[in-house]
Amino acid sequence: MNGIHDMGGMHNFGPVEPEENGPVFHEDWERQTFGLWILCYGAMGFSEDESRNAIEHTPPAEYLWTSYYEHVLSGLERLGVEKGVFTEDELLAVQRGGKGAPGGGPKAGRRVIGPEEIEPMMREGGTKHRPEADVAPRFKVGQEVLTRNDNPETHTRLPRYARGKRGVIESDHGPYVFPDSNAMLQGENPQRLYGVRFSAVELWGPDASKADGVYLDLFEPYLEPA
Amino acid sequence: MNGIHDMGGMHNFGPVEPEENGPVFHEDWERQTFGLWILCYGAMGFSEDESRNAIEHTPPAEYLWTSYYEHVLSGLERLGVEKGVFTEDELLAVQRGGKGAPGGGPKAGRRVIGPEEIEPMMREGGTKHRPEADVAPRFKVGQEVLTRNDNPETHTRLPRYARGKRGVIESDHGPYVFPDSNAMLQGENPQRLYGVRFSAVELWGPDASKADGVYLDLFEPYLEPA
Amino acid sequence: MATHRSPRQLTEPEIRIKALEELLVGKGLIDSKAVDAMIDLYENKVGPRNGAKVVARAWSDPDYKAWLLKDGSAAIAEFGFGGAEGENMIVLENTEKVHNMVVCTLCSCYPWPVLGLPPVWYKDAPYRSRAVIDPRGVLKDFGLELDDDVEVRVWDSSAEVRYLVLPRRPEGTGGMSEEELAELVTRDGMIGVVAV
Amino acid sequence: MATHRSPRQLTEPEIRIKALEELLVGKGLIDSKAVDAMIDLYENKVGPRNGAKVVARAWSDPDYKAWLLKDGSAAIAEFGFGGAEGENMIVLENTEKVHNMVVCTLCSCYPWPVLGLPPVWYKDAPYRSRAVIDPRGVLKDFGLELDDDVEVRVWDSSAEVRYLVLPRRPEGTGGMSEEELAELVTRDGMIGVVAV
Repeated sequence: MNGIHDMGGMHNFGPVEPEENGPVFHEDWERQTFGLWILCYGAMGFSEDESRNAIEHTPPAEYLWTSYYEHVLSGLERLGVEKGVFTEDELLAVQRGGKGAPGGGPKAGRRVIGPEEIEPMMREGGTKHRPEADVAPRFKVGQEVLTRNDNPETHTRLPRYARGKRGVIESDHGPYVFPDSNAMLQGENPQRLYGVRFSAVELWGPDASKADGVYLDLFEPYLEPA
Repeated sequence: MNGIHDMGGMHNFGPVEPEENGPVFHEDWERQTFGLWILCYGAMGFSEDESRNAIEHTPPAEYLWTSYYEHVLSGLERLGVEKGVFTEDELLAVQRGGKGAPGGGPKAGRRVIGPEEIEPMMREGGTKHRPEADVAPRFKVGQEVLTRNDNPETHTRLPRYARGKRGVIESDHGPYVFPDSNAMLQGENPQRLYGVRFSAVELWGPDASKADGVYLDLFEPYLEPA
Repeated sequence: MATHRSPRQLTEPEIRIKALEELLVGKGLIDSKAVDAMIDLYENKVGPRNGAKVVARAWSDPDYKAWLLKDGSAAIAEFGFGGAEGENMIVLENTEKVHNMVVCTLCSCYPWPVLGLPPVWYKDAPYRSRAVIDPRGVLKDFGLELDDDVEVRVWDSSAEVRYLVLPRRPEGTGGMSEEELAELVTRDGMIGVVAV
Repeated sequence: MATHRSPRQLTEPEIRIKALEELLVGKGLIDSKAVDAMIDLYENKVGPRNGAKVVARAWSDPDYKAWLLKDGSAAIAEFGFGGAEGENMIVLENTEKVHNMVVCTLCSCYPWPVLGLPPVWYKDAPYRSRAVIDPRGVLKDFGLELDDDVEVRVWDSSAEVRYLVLPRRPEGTGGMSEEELAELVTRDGMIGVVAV
């Protein structure tokens, strides 16, 4: 999706405001949103790709007007409804001080994660590397490639600024879960992931610094031989 | 400027909401904003290119959150300060019910346009065509061209979606005032303006309709031979 | 810290425009009556009825149509229409095989002398973002479905040329006068988002 | 009509998160104590002090540094750091001639096990939009000016690999212990927006 989240290369957002020793959370609701969010992966039953996709669907004006954890809230509300965990009316009712219906959603029978499980669960993580997947590389390190100029309305991890651009394969990370499929519930569909270097001049034109480059990790379906 | 105004090709803004017989203005303040805006060209002394540039500098979140005539308001407030017609403090004071200082700005001595002048003035208009400018065309109708992939932080009329793309010259409109220069107060610097056709496939990839095309009027400095 | 990300509070536009006008009038730069005259011109005098007359003439008079397609500005000036935001006009003919539609993705350029001021949707993000990447989807929003073999031409009016679409003349209008035909012509038809 | 363009009124986030948690707890899907444990883990236990230890070791031990640059995930796991959002780590060495900085333009991917959760600016539009098109301008915002002949490498972490920058060891730290060195290492240095 060519959404507002895909903001690499845009101007006029103002200067970066460094904050060297800020707290991890600035508001209590941010703290709560973070904690609940991560647990919702299991409780609602969605993947990271689905989570990103939901967050990206925050309406563009709202995306720019609100802060990061509000995007997360927006994503969680969207996923809860999509996954059948609750209805929008139910959520609104609870916001207004009412009660939600008991049960609901495909994960209602799932075992609830307890506090003592958190640290081991997060230290374990869940890699999306799929070294066992049988996908031979189409490209090799040092090869020139051209990124495709696709413009899917669905989730993708090829930013607009890097489409239709010439780069060089710098590394082959092996097979990884393909977000474009996984976010759409079309399976993991592992694809080879490559580190690709683009010169700043290729991305931004002749006025860019000759010395500089941008590196992106790109899935094989994003690439063509140059 | 790769600003939020450059929104061609973005997704997720929702459906178009047709309004077949809506009024020209929906609110009184819109009406007033339109009328004042057009008179400000003369009263503050700015060009259409400067006006567009000022409107584009509306902060991105505000640009999406507010409506068209609020962008215009934002542009007028910015230009009034930039042109030295009033100060920001003065404007804020008047918004709070105070009074502005008399006079001010480079155009203070200018003749004020009266109501009877409006219709002839607007019927006259002001073309930016400069047929007398001595700029020989670099390209000819039927020729393939490649748009440049420049990313200026300043005003330009080459949208991002049409950069680094291959098109065909369909028409030569002759020399026109070059907005990239004029908006920056660097003079009219007339440049040849061409109508250029791009296939939808070239712009949006192989999934686009094979039959369709997008036409843009592009200034010669935006183009290179293909 | 909590608020550093919050957007700046915007003053109501009613207050902003009132202050701006008061300030400029106070400085002797603006005559309020001229503001009213400007509004009146574009609210009550200049509008899509102008374009409709041009289209009806083109439907009725083959010579005029040929002239209109060859030199839009001159043929339109025949009616006394011209000037601001329409100094350099090109007219695009819709046919059985070609459908034209006009957008301005960067702002909202629009041919004022023949269509007046643009409708809200023309200035808004949904139309400006989608018209170039999904013109057939936008046309569906307006209720128009085109066959795959019709060529859609989207005109992104990115410079100072302004475009008017000459819609196809509806079937069964053979006996109509120019005035009657003009009644059939809609603003949206001349932007190219509907058929007439 | 007047309001059809107005943005939808957003409920306060305090109310939204409270309702969401209440709803999910009520449905028996979430244990509130687990939410607290999750917050505690990333607010108090996992943070940039982890990454600082890794960097200090690399500064002190050439063999460890070689391993870290060759197999980031394994060398970092030596400290017991790993897991969510850091399963697949690559460490980027800053040198006299190469400066690395990390961004995620599409969301805000960040190596949690070594740096904790990202700072506000890392998730915000100014950094995400400018880091790839104007990295030197962004570095100036952070107070770092690089010579023209230093190669700036911007890593847009667009997939599941996470990046940690190994800053240059400051001058005059020859006699320092690993623990003392770790004190010098900043979060921003490991994102690559400042020198250490």
